[in-house]
Amino acid sequence: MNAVTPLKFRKALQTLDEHIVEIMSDSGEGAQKCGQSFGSIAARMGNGVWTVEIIPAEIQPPARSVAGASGNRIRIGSQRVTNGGDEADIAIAFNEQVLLGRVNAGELKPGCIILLESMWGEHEDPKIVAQYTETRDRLLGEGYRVIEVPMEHECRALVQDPRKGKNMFVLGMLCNVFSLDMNLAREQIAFIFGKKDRKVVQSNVALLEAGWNWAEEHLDFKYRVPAVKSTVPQVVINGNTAVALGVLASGMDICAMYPITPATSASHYLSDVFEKAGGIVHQAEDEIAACAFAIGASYAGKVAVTITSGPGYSLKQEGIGLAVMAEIPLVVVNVQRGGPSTGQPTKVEQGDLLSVMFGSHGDAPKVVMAASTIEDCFYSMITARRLAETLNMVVVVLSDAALSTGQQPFTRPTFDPDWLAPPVDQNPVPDGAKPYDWDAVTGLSRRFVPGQPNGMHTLTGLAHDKASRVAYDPEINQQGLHARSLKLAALQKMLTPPPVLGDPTGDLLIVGWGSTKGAIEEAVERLRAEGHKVSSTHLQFLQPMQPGIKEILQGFRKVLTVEGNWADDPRDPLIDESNRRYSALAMLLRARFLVDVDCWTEVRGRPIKPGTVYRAIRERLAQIEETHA
Amino acid sequence: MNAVTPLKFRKALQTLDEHIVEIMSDSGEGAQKCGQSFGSIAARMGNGVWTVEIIPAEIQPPARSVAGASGNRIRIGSQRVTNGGDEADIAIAFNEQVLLGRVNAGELKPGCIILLESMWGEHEDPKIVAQYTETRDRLLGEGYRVIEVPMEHECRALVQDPRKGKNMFVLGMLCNVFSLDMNLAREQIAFIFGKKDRKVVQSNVALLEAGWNWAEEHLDFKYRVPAVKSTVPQVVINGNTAVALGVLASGMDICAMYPITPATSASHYLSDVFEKAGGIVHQAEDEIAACAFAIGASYAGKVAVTITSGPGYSLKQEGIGLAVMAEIPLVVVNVQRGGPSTGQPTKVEQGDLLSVMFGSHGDAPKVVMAASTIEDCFYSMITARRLAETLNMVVVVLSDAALSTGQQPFTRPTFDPDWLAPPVDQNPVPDGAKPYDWDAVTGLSRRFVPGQPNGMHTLTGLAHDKASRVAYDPEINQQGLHARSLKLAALQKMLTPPPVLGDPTGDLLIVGWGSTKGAIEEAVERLRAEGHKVSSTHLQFLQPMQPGIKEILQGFRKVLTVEGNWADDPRDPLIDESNRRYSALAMLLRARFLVDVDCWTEVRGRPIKPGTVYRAIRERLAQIEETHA
Amino acid sequence: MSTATLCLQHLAEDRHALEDYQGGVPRWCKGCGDNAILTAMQRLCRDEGLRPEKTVFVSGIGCSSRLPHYMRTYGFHGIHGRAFPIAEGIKLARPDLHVFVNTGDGDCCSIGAAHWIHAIRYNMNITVLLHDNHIYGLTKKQASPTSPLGTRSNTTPRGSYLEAMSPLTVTLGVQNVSFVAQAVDWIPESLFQVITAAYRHKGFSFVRVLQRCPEFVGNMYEPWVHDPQRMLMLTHEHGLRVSPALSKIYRNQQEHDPSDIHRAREVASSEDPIPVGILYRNPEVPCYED
Amino acid sequence: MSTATLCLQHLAEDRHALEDYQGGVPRWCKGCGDNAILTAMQRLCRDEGLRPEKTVFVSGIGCSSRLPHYMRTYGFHGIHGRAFPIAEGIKLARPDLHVFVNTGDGDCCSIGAAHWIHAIRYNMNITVLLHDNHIYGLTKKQASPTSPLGTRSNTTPRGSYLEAMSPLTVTLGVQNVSFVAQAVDWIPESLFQVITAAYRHKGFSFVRVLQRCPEFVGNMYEPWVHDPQRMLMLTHEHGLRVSPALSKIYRNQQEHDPSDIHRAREVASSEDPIPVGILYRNPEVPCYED
Ligand SMILES: Cc1ncc(C[n+]2csc(CCOP(=O)(O)OP(=O)(O)O)c2C)c(N)n1
Ligand SMILES: Cc1ncc(C[n+]2csc(CCOP(=O)(O)OP(=O)(O)O)c2C)c(N)n1
Ligand code: SF4
Ligand code: SF4
Ligand SMILES: [Mg+2]
Ligand SMILES: [Mg+2]
Repeated sequence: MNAVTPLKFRKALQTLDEHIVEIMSDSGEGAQKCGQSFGSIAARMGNGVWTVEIIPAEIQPPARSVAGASGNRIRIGSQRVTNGGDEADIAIAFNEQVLLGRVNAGELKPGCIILLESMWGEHEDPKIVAQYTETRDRLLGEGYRVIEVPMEHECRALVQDPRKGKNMFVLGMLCNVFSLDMNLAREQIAFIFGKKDRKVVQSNVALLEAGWNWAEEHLDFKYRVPAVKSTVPQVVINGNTAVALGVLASGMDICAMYPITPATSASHYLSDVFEKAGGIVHQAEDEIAACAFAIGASYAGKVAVTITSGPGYSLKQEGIGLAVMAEIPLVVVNVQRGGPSTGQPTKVEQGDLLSVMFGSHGDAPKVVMAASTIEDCFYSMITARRLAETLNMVVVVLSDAALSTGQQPFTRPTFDPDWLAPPVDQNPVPDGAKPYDWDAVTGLSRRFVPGQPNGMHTLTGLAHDKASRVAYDPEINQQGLHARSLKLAALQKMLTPPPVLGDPTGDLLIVGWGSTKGAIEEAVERLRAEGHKVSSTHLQFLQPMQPGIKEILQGFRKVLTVEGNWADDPRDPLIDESNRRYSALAMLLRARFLVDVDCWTEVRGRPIKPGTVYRAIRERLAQIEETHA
Repeated sequence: MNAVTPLKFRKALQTLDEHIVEIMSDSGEGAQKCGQSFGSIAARMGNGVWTVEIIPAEIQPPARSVAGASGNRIRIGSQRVTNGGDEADIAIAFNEQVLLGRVNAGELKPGCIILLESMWGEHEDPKIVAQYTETRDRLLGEGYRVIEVPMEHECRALVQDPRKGKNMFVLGMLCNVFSLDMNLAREQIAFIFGKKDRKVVQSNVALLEAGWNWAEEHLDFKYRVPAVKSTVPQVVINGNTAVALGVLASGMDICAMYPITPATSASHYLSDVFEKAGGIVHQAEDEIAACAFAIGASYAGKVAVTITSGPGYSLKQEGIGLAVMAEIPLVVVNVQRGGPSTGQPTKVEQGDLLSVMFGSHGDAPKVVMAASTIEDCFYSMITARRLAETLNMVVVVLSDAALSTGQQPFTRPTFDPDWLAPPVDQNPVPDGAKPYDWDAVTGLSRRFVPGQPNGMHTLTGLAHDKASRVAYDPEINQQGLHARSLKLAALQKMLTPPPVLGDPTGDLLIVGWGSTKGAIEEAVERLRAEGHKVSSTHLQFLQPMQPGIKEILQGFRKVLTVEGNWADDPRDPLIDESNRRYSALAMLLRARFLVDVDCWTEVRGRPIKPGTVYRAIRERLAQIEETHA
Repeated sequence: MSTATLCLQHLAEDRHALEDYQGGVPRWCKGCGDNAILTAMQRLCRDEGLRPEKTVFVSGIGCSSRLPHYMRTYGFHGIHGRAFPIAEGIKLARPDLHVFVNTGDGDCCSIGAAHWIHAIRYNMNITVLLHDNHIYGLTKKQASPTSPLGTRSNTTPRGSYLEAMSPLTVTLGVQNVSFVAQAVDWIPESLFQVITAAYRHKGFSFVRVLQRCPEFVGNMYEPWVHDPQRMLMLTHEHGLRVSPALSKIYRNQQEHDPSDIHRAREVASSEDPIPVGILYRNPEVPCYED
Repeated sequence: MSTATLCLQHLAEDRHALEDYQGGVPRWCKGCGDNAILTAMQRLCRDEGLRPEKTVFVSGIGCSSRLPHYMRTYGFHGIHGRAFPIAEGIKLARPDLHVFVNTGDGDCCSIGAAHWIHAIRYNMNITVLLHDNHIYGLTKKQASPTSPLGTRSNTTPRGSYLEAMSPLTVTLGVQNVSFVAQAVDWIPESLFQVITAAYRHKGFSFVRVLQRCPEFVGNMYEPWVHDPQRMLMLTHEHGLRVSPALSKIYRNQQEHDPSDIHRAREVASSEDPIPVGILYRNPEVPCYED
């Protein structure tokens, strides 16, 4: 049958700038481990890598189900890779159903190569055989190059339970196809199964080599994605791990949390390292308690962190307001997921910006930052802790489901003692000093910590005077709101303008924040290469906003934000400028700079693709070019 | 001693357009009852009236304390009175300390008349005597006309416990001074003490008359504030009572709440009337439960209401998001108080607009209305219930501490059966109908209610398709957010532009929302009378915004919002356009219409005075007139 | 089912078949105890002849809280921890509806604890099933309040440091408690019996079901599953009646009078053997909605 | 007090006078039971020699929660219902601090119920005073979970329809409970004794103080105040010891062994006579922070 390729041939080694691989299986079959290992090996060879988890909706979805695909997308390149890219160039599937899920979602490039487990064709259950052949033939019909691979059959020769071994066999195939260093592959296996006994390692290495050999014999293609081995040590971790390491590096040693997808894994990692490094993760009874617990710990002299996602953040709104009012330093991480309400727990969205800025009742000014890369997730925590402590303020760091599970290599941070929190001050408070000696210009005041002689006072969430006495005087209330708001201006003066990618002037400026950075910049660079006058800038601080933004906006005919949250579409019959609901950042920019900032957004629960952004920008450019033609 | 006026003289009857009276005592001495009665009598005579409660900070503050003033400000006029006005024209104080509180707060007009209880001058405690004389002399020195009145002494002749009777004696004095109808006064007393036995009524009438006589003999002034008795029946109630009556009139019969100042009294009133009218107030264990309880009740076929204030609203954010996501009709009332955090529980602020609009995580579109008068508090509830049910949406009604305790007469609403909710639909659901048959243009879908045959489905806060099945498909998520957002546009198309007070064009337009309406319009009318080109408009809907606003803004050189929330002051050294934090409405208008809307705000925990607004506008007008001179 | 047929049907007092209560295909792991609870629920609805359209299953968030999706009745899959107040609102607005609550040990005993305590006080006529698998399932293995001391989880890698909370003793400590029972997913007959008694009790009936989670707590209950003598059947004329067939297997039985709250509290404290049956019942406690 | 003197002072193990613990002038109503609790607290600090700067009083919102403002120590007047988690965070971060919690019956048993239950589980070394006046004071008279059946309040104008919840039985129903006691504001001597025992107990010590609120519940406790025989003094060598003087007045005494939890639960259920003393104490329960 013509889908199977002839057995003998000569291979041409094809050199590629980049390639996107997808590996999918039923959950529990280890496609994820395979994908991550593949990514790590490539990274260690010096390739740019970005891996995206393919997560099934259920904990244990039924076998061979379209919605049950579990695995990884790995994008490797010769250069740094900043996002998951567009459609996949090659797919490896452990059964045809999980494959279908990805095909239907439009995740595979038309006509791409598909390596498909062939065992289902000989399954005793005729229904399964029918499903298999039907799907295979449909894909062939649609022009995909389906190559059937007897994975299980090949593995059975080496291990009792081939279902468990397949993934390393596939890893071997990939090493062959992408000409990866087999020694690194063997090290990787040793690393993964290191804890288990040598036998396990050996048999997995055997599977690896079997996969390599099978590919060498049966596949008529072989690629090389040139890599420049970086001279500095690299780490390959996901965004939640980066957050956890950042917490550690920042000197914060108390994390209060309540489990919630997709934020929890950060706390999992912390629970692990804290047990060695000292520090504690407190799993509270709910998010309200987690927030209050962190506030208590911060008040007592530390800076504590609480990590959550949308629904948990909504519950923390009141507690966060207390921290703002009492000027208790606090770091809050919101790993955004699809909303509103329970929404899409495992999917990415950028829907919480405004609720973070405005959600607590009354005027509750706080610092809001957004991490835009995995490396950023790490460094944001260090900045956040310092700002919280310097300003006696709440600092919220926004991450999201894409960053939390995405993996990317970056230069291993070299620890800097300055990152750490200063020791808790227990010296007597100077006579006459007050807990809220608000500086008239900056709103700043010194921090009082329990244990300091001469500093006794009662902190309160009620309106209070400089001595922290409950106050009913109209002027004092005005003064308190004034001081707390001034601190944001004081910080803003210390910030630098956001960098611009591309020329400082042109037809169109794209503005973004958070995890969309990689996709936006890739699209912009592509369009610039095509000669379009488009540039982009990405905001690290959403509140306060960095200086110099107005000047940047003024350099362009049109400004467009690209965001992963909701915005009404002006092409809808009922939507016009008098009722259009703008995306979060677009609204903030319009309000502050009175520039007619437009927005393009998507809430499809998946990372926004560079190609999608590319097309969206193209459309806008066309409009501009014709209006200005 | 020259402060005491000679005993015999001839009085001139002075006719006034309006007058502001303040009555203050230690709490428990009944100044509030006196003030409210005075207001009601005047209202029944046809005067315009606005009463503001003077509330002490503590439940039972120490006697004779500056912060302990309890009482009322009553502003009466020949025309309709829409706010509490500026400084008081006359003050009656049961002791000099509570008086001091008001003087220091700048609530009294310089040199105004003060009727002061004189007993403290002969008190056995020399400290008290000293305090008294010192204060009296200070005030005399400052030019106030202090008239010492032996209230207690006069009352002792008539009752055992003069401390309890004083307030009716003072009421009598006021009836004399303002030439009020003594028969109405007697009726009022009968009404108040009706429940008690006749003796009580009699002795209080005696006190009333004694007060009248004393004033007649000893005071050399007498006023008349002409009144036109209205032909239609009037009610005199405060904003919370109006909300409660509105709930009743709207046909909502379930209110779930958790006590919180200043919202609770609405539920108190409801608990009372529901026991007669049917319906139930459920005091839940907390606000989260109150919100969830109301959601459950609404889901089951009613439209329930939950009433709270800032801190409670923050706790409801997650639940409100669920109602938005599942499209369950729900009415939420937020009686705003001073924030952030516990803030100033008894004081007015307009600080929750943005948290109401954006506070729930993810995109959670809901209708947001603001009541601007006490009458509005009533009708808003009827509108809110209807909108919630027509749109299957959350409708939030904003009130505040000023409206909640302020009293004003308005035409008694004549009940309209159309106000009521339709009966719960229990007919079978037509075949093929889905619980979320989102209309492509309006986003609307029919409501399914448990008990309807053929309508069984499971409602969820997770992303779902038209059949309410949990959905992971990217397009379905996009579709759901789309439909929920469209409903706001659909509503907006049904709204009419806000009316403009004054000319449609001019130098300056004032925009406001909520309880500041009376003060703003009074200031604007005053300035217009002085020939300034200023107009104002007041928004009833904040989300969606009414149509036609852009056209209104365009008619003016400058636009200024006046709000009771925080905005940075551009005159602060660190504040500039790149970091200024605008007030809530100003930000929304700027973002939507790209008009350079400026804002003037105050967060002094008291109703914004027409005079204050007047001066703020004057300042802006001066700037405009010179820049355009 | 067409509208017409439906209406006709309602003229007669209608009976339903099991399928009439079966909704979407359950998405729980193989061997998950939730499946047994679902089956018992569907059987209850059929045997008690509950009209699907008059029945509402309310839940919070968690594996267990997905149960309403698998019933072909009305369902309210709410938010985490808030199933109780939602159910109370439904019941108060519509006393004519049969209201059930399915909740997890995290949903009920952790984030929902305040609502749980107060739901007991309100004593509305609601039937509650606590799917107690001693772990956070949906969020992939974190310790819950009912996790035994030393449970290794993702937030307690070295083992949890708190004794497990007993939902039974807590419930029995709250004023107005009117019905408390315990069952296990692996004895369907008594599970069904207990749930039926709970449904028939007028008031807030709280049933804790020990539910196996093979995915994350593995074979925690295997010793009990395999040694019936480690189960303690609480028998009583007004309580559990163990069938002769079952009695052959579960010989460890004890007469327990559900009206004695002090005894109930003592029995409730026993973790091994595991008591199964009705610990406490007091039909006298007034219902909030009355 | 100048910094210099302070430092000197700390060289020696310093003792403080009562004034050193007295903060602002209390703003409670005349006859409010909170005053008695405040006095007991100040006396405790003095007699146990707690350094003001090492002592933190944490509270939520309510009349009772204002107590920290009247202590000249560190204080954290938090938000409604959240005193427990705030106190836990403080204690975990700074085991060297003496942490007290003052909370009301609404603050603790209503909005704070989940935190209360779990605080008992965590068993951190914190001393808790529940100012139980059976009403919402600060918000002006709404029923609380501990309001007796039939209490007329602004939200229950015809009288409340629920039996009062007993904070004692609830607390005793929670795993890890380590110290439970009851006192009344009108017997200062035993109030002080109980608080002292609570402070000295290593773990989460829960003291319920029956507190009079003349403003809103008027003379609810007058019968007990005037008839000492309606008070039940729980005496024990490891519990309350009633002084001879006091014994003359409170003759209704009963030996109660604080180590017996079942007895404790029974005694806890008694509302008349009112038990005063230590109901339960278990020094063996490990503390979370260790
Ligand atoms: C406010 C909020 N916090 C946290 C979560 C995440 N979450 C979902 S289910 C769950 C706990 C599940 O455990 P349990 O209640 O025992 O149910 P099970 O899955 O074990 O059946 C958590 C923490 C959420 N959905 N919402
Ligand atoms: C989130 C929130 N909800 C409600 C309130 C209003 N509130 C303040 S104190 C209180 C209850 C007071 O009762 P209790 O806890 O018994 O203390 P008490 O005043 O009786 O001492 C309430 C409901 C609040 N401040 N914050
Ligand atoms: S994780 Fe556990 S509880 Fe959840 S479905 Fe799987 S087995 Fe059941
Ligand atoms: S209201 Fe009651 S509790 Fe509050 S201070 Fe007054 S007496 Fe005390
Ligand atoms: Mg569980
Ligand atoms: Mg109380």
